[in-house]
Amino acid sequence: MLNIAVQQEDFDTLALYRQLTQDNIQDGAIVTFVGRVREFNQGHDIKAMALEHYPGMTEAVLRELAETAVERFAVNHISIVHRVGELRLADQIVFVGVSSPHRKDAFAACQWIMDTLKSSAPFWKKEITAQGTRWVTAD
Amino acid sequence: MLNIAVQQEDFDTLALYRQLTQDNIQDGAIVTFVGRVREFNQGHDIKAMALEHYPGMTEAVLRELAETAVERFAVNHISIVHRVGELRLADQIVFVGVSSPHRKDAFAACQWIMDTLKSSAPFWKKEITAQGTRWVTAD
Amino acid sequence: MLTVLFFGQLADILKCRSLSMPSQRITTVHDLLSILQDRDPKWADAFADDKLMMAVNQTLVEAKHPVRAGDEVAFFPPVTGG
Amino acid sequence: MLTVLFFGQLADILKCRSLSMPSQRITTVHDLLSILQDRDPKWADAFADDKLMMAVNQTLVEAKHPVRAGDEVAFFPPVTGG
Repeated sequence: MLNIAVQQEDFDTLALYRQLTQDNIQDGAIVTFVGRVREFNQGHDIKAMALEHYPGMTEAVLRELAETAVERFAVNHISIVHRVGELRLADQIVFVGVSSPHRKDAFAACQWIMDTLKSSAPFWKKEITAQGTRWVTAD
Repeated sequence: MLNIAVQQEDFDTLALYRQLTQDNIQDGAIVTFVGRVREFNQGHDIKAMALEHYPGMTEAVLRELAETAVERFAVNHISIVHRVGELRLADQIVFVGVSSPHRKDAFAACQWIMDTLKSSAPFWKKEITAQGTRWVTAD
Repeated sequence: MLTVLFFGQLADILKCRSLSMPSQRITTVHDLLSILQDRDPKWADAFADDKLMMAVNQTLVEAKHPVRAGDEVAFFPPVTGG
Repeated sequence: MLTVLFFGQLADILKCRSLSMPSQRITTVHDLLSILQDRDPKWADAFADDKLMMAVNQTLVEAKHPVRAGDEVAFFPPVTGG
């Protein structure tokens, strides 16, 4: 099962976790990552954040990430959900969950998806601070 | 926040996730691991599993794991829950969740805790198969 | 014709999110970049950034990648999602 | 006196989960191991396993670790939790 979604609305972590595990008796290891808007990004006091994306390409890149992860690691189910639009402090931004028969593959696949998403999925963050808005620059 | 529990009853993944993130605006990265009873362990058809432990030492080892992880990695909150007693196919066995300002620390800490738990926390699994019971041997 | 898209800070700098242009004389993304840079000094600066990312038909590519009539070509700063 | 505990398959093999014994003549876990091995051939075999893990007062130790009156000493096979 590959679940890919790009959406404005918040996601339900428990529902996504259940989707990975229900009717799944082959996978003993489930690793999830959730990224959230945190207090200090690059030294600025964040009030809110706006996430722009490239509609169409975003979904295609996330789907290809999931398909490649299934080839590279012993993982059976993958769920990737990324939000766009305006987000506030502590809001959830991204969910990546994987299930595998093996702990090491579950960790490796989840981390590889996040690392690759960060460098190749077409999202851009703009921070809204007391001083105005500014685009976040890549590391 | 360090949350450590050894218990017979099932755990609520969403409640544990919320405990890691509520009132927590410093940590943008949350990684969780859930281990479950899976269909085939060491080639046997599992009906159920019994988990024995060393009461007292178990809790002490898990607490020390969490304390060491806080020193070794940039993580702020850690939750470790491990079940004991009889478990059935697809039941949850263990939850490890960590929150960090940094994605890499969150992944590294969660994986380190699981690896070290596997080699040092005093739990022993007995498999109940159609052929009888057998102790699981370490890798 | 080509559809050309800009995202993130690049769109803000150019004050442009998309444009259509004839595909004659353009065989690679690099050719398209040269034409965009010739529009005015601000565009020249914006496209001189060697960290700029580019995609043809929604797949990341290098500047040497071929471009054909009907393609959707996008330019954007390094991505910052996740 | 010492409290001595056994877990997992080791407890099944020994048919014993715990025992109390005098701490005289015992200064290390290794001394205790020798006494346990001398009980009977089955015990000798069980404690000859070099993968056996041991703990004093609920902390993992090596066989050379000191043992004192009142200590809780535990022996068990490699752990298989998680």
